[in-house]
Amino acid sequence: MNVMLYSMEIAMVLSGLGILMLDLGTPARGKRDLGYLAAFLMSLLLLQSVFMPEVQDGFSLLSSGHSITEGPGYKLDAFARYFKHLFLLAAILVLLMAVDFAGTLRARLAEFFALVLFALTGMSAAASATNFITLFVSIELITVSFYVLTSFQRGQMRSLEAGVKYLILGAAASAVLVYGIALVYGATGSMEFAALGKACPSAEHDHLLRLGLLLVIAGLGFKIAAFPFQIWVPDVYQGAPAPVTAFLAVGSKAAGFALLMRLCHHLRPDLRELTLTVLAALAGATILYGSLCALRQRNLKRLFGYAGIASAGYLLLGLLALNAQPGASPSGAQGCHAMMFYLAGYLIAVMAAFTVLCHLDGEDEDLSVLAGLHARSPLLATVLTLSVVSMAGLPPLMGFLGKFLLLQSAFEVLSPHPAQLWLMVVALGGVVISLYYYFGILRAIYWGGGISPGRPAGESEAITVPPLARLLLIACGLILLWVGIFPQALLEWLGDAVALFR
Amino acid sequence: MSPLTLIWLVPLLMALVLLALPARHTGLIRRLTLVATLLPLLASVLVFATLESAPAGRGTLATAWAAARSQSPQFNEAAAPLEVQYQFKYTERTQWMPSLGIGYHVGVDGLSAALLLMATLVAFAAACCARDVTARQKEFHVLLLLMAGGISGAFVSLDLFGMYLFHELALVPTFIMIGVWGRGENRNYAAYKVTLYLSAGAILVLAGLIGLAQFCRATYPSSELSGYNLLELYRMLSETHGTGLGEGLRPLILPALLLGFGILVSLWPFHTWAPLAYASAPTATAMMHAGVIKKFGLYGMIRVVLPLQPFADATYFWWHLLLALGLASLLWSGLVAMRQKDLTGMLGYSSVAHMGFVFLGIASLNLVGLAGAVLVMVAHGLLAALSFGLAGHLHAQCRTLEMARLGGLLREMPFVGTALLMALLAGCGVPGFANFAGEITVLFGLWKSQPAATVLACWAALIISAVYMLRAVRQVLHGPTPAVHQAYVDATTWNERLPYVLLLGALLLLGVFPRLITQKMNRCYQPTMTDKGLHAAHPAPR
Amino acid sequence: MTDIGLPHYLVVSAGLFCTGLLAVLLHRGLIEMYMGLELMLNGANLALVAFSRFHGNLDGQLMVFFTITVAAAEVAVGLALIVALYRQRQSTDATDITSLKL
Amino acid sequence: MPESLLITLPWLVLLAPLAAAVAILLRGRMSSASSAALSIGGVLLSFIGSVGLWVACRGKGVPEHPLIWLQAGDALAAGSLTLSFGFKLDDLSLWMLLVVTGVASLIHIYSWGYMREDRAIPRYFAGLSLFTFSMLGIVMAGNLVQLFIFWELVGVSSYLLIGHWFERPRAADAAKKALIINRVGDLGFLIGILMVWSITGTVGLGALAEKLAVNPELLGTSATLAGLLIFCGCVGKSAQFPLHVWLPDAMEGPTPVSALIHAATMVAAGVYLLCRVFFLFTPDALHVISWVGGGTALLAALIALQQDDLKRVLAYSTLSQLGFMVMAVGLGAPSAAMFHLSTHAFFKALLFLAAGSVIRALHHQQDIWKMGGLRSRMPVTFWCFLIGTLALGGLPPLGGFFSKDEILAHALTHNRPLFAVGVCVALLSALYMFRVVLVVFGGASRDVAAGRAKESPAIMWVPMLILAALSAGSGALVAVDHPFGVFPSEIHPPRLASLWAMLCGTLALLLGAALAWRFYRGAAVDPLPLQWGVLARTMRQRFYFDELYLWLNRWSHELLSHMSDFAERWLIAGAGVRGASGLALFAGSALRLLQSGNLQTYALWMAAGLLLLLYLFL
Repeated sequence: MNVMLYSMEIAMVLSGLGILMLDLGTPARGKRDLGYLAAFLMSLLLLQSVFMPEVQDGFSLLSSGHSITEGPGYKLDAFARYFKHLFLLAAILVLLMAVDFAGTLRARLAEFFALVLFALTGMSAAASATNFITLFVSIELITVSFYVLTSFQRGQMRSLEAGVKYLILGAAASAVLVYGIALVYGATGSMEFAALGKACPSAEHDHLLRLGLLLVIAGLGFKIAAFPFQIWVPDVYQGAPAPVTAFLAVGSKAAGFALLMRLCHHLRPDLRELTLTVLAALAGATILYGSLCALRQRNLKRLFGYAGIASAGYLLLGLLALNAQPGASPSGAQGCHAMMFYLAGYLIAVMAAFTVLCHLDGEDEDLSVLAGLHARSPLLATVLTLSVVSMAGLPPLMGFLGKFLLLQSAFEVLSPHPAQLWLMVVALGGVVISLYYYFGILRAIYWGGGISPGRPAGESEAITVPPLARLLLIACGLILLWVGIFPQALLEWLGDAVALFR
Repeated sequence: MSPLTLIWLVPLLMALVLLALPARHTGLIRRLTLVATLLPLLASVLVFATLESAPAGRGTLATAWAAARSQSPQFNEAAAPLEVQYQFKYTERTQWMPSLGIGYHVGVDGLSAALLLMATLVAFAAACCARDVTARQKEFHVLLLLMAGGISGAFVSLDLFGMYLFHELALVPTFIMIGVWGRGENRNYAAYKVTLYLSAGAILVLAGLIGLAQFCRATYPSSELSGYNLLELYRMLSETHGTGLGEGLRPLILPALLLGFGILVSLWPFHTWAPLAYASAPTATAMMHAGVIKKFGLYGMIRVVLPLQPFADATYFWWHLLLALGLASLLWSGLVAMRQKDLTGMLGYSSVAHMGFVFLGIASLNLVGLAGAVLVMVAHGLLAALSFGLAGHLHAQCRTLEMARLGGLLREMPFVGTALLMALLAGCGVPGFANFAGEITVLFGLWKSQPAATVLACWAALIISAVYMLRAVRQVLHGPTPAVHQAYVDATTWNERLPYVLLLGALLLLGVFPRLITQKMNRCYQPTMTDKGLHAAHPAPR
Repeated sequence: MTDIGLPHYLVVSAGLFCTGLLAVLLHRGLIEMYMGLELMLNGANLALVAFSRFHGNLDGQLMVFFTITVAAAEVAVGLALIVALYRQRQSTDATDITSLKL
Repeated sequence: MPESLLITLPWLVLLAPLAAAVAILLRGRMSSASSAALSIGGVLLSFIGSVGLWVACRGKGVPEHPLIWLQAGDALAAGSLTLSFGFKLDDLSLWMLLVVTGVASLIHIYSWGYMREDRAIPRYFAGLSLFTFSMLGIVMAGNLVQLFIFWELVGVSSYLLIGHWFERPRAADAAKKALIINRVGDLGFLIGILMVWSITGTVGLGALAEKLAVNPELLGTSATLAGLLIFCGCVGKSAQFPLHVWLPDAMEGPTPVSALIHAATMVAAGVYLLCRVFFLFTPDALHVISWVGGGTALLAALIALQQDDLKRVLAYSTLSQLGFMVMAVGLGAPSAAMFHLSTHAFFKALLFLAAGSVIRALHHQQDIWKMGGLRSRMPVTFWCFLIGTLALGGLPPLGGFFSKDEILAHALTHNRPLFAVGVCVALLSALYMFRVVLVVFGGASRDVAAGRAKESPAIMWVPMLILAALSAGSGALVAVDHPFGVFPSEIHPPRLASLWAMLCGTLALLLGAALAWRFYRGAAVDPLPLQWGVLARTMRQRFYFDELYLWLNRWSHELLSHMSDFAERWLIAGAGVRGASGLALFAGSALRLLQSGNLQTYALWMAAGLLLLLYLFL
């Protein structure tokens, strides 16, 4: 049994616990440094994993020299490794954002950082899950840590309310998930995803399996905020503190999609037919719901919530490609390839946007908070513009390539059966509708709030951005622009990450 | 490094340089912008001039200079076979996204060289006319350079993905420019309307391109052909005669592309954004948009949709539809222009009407009509830029463009008045200007296949355009000067007059020597557009 | 009397699951909703144990261990949250906490 | 004349005025004297060149060297279009060159005197030169498209000249009206060209003539239609019956402009076009043309009788004489038409210049009933005006007699009713011309300004004397055989017919003069309205054509534009765009209401979603 296989998760948990221990010793002033420490540890882990991958599978204690990447319910392949790096990057950005955001969190900073690390552990475990037990455990680890994180600002009613809502609905979803797992286990007799590939002995087994599968998809649907289960997103995004919302929007959604990808990969051809129709319906409805609701939205966080729902819809399009052809197929790989690229772009854009939000003083994040931002702080304005335009999917930024790849794989799947034309129309329409609210943000920055260009911006004071955050923002902006124009490096890296599906 | 890369790269790099400059050096910023638009202009003039003698295939400024002197077309051994077959010059090809099969591939033939020259000239004129922007010049000039670089790149790129990407660069700048520096009270509505219309058109085009690429990969599963390269698309179409374009969603590729490009160019039912946008945009943006960015849709139609014609749709249904819509935009916008009270509103609708001519030229499906369409595109680009530039100057002086409240400006401002008079006369097709040459060629081209439509087009070209243009001249330039008015300042200094003189000169030069363009146009080989092929496919009525 | 087979257990677990679900939907109090949630989880556990017995391998029971521990964690965190809410709002009624909307 | 000179001379003749116009425009603030000198120099250069060409090439014609102007479609295929720029100089165009440049030079010199105190002389002379360039372009055009190009340029330059005093609303409106109505005519002309091109494949005049000579039935059924469409161009430019309303309003421009454009050259271009493409017309096309010409002549003569404005009388008289020429072409006698065109150019220019000197002397007073008794005060102008009137009326030794009677002879042999119309027009012409002579120059001066009128300076009456001599001597042309080139199927009328025509013509002149003497000798006010009542009033109101066209326009063009503007604002922009975006925004706000904030409803929505999912996909 190769212990090193789980070294990344172990490292994350140990550093979380370490932070908690250190918290006893550090004086009140030093609490922020814990955040920097946590971020530093995670970046160490990230660098190690990127540049020295053989540490994980190289010197396995008992095995005969060749690297074992398999464990019970756990698999560390290029696909999992890519997602782990995504989650590590997200966690680092959230930790640094939380340090600057510490002013509003006030008490118990160490617990905040520790919980972020625990949630990170859950996500990286989810990336490697190959059986339902690991799936359930990782999902629950993420959810429970987010219960606490969303309600972290005890003093404010909003945070508590968000926490409670997320708690009740999250618990209901996980109950549905467990029941689904039970039925699938009942039908296939084994917890492994691979078991889904075998044929069912009898008809009612098959019927049970279908019901179980639908319930599992429903449970995961809650995580990725797909249409019927996205009702919690706006309130929780608005109530939770900004770093948590960002982490929730990116981390838990990516974990949900990683699990769905692995799950769909193992499905039997007739099950694939079922999931194809289900996911097509979900995708169309999610895009429509997310785009339409955001049109009239004035609150920034809720706006990003609805935008997140819409992007979940687009990601589901990628998932369709996986289910179109039986077994491993080039178009399936292309679908996942597009999803993973889109997730990377989405992560950086959301993190940049929320970092900017943290630095905007303004209790209720209404659009008018952004008024005159171009004058008050050109850096924040430019980075927010870049992230919004990338989310809108306009060239030459990363988001455009993500959406382009998704549309390409969706078209690959849909062109043989013209009946699915409505989905293409909805997807294209969604992009156009989304421009309305994304450009509403641009309008708020550059000429919103009745600030005519002539009026000197001196009245509303300039925002000073701390040096580390400034560096972070510039880095995010540059990544969005650079990868948008020269994506070849990332595309190749994704190429072998998707080898599993080809 | 082919001169074409230089043409679109210089403005974008200068935009980055300007970003670094502090905002208070407005003079320096304006001069740098002028330089950043002048260099591409000179390069595109050189490219246009030496187009015949330059060797097909890879070419740099040095080979262009040598070709210019030697006057004899040399053979360039490094040229790729496809580039030689389709006579693309000054090409350059590098890897960009090999795993997606998308490469950076630029090249120019008669059609794109003419449009490129017009684009860079209008960009330079727009940079000169950006003088009337007083607030936040730095951001304005950065966005203007972004637009100029983007559209030049779109005209030279032979890779459909690159062409799309370059064109989309202009979307966000347009929104911000109309919103921040726009005119009139409903500029917010105008900004949103323009952006949503253009992105809807662009997304349709993207869907069409993806479909096309997917069709290419389906017919050539083995080769690493990506389907986004234009030349490979031509080769594939001529080899397989588009057999696979029938099943699945593929019959929708042609209409999607046609509709998408149509929306980008304000085809009739989707044209309401154009007049509103040009009326409320600042001068430079209106010049760039009405003059150049609008022509991308037409360029795309000629480059991508026209070669699909004989295969994708044997019944010519879509082309008859395009003809009908083109005729509708010609007549409808002309008639609506007669009722406009605002000068820029009238100019906006007249530019929609002129686009009607180009649609007719394209829908006539023969080389004569196509040559006319290109001529009208180039001529209208110069004319729209000139008239919106002058309208901008008038707006700066009289604070209003309500035609009823203006009058007798020919006496107040002799230079600007004469220039506007010549622009409006060129608009209604007076010979000597390039518009007439283009319109008459389109009419000749169209008569063969659709005599009835041509009669209506003649009526629109001669009568309707004369009525609204002369009505504008009568109200704005002629007649007694209005009672209440302060002294209007005419464009006296040279750098104020330069853009107008340049544009007028180009209009007159192309009006007297349209051969400069048509000669290069005929040389540019349209894969399926040989007259024999077309006439066989499209029998003349008699 | 026929011996108790797998379907019987499934019916009971489905019954438990549905009653839990109805409890969550109908009750306004947060605590009652929370009880409903636990009921749904235990319904699922019952199904898992039944299938594990029926299939003869222990995976199902292994899963039950994890579900129980997770449910425990959830309860701990949930109740702490509801207590904090009560201290803030003096009521655990779902209809009071509607400040985040639209 | 050496070969190379033969090639460059036509270019010199054509481009000299253009060079003058461009020089004046580019120079910006140029002094009036230098701009006048440039312009007059340019037109004189053209005149000398034309004389040289006429002398060298009469009978032989000049070899054609067309330059390719525009070439679309691959050259060899049938559908391709090759438009070239070349000159067709045969006897017809050479003679027309002489007439145009001659009259234009005299008028340029006269304008220098007439426009002395105007504020915008450079702009005036630039316009004049531009007009001369375009007119020469029409005369020398080698193919139909080139002819159409200069046809439009002539229209535009007349627009600029009529609207010279653009501050005056009436002048600006008149200019706009003139150009738009011209373009209505040009529409027909363009469609005609397109039709001819699509059938024969070429627009070159020479090539067309050969093709039709080889196969007369080439144009087949649409030959008449093509001919009539091209005739529309002439109707528009020469202000024939349906499109004649713009010429009288064009009198708003300066008088030399009226003289040059609306008497001698521009309006004659239409007749020249008919002669140039005479081989295209089929017999029944010619029949229509003759009746349109006759109708216009009669109508204009009637209207001229009751006009009080001196220049308007002359304008309607021009209309009537043009009708005469078009009738001549219609009767199959283009050389008679050209003969009358030449003589008419001289004496009508003379009449306009004389009218100009009268108007300038009376400080821009144009109403003839405010003049009178100018015979003694302005003797030279009086005698010139009298010679012009007699030439127009057709007094035997003068030019008008020969040209008009040749037309009447043709009318007699071919179309008796038209002969009657012709004689009646001759009578009416004499009547309204002598009415003007008697009212303006005879009797006592009816106004203080007329009392103090002085003779115009030499620079004005010298060109008038030259024109008087020309119009008197132009009759000699009858002696020259085929001065205007040979035309197919043109037969000379028998001796008896021409004698009989001469007799009737002279009789009509004498009768008209007598009637005028009886009505207008010493008359203080116009007696005709009292005697002829309603007929006089309708003639004074120009048969209400202006009102008719206004009504017609309002119910066609304006109605269409109102409808499309309404539909644009409400249907496309309103219902289409705002509707769609409104729907999306409404759907957005409706869906947002789902987020009621209540936890229970959320749980309910989730459960409902789950059940829906299961129901749909199980």
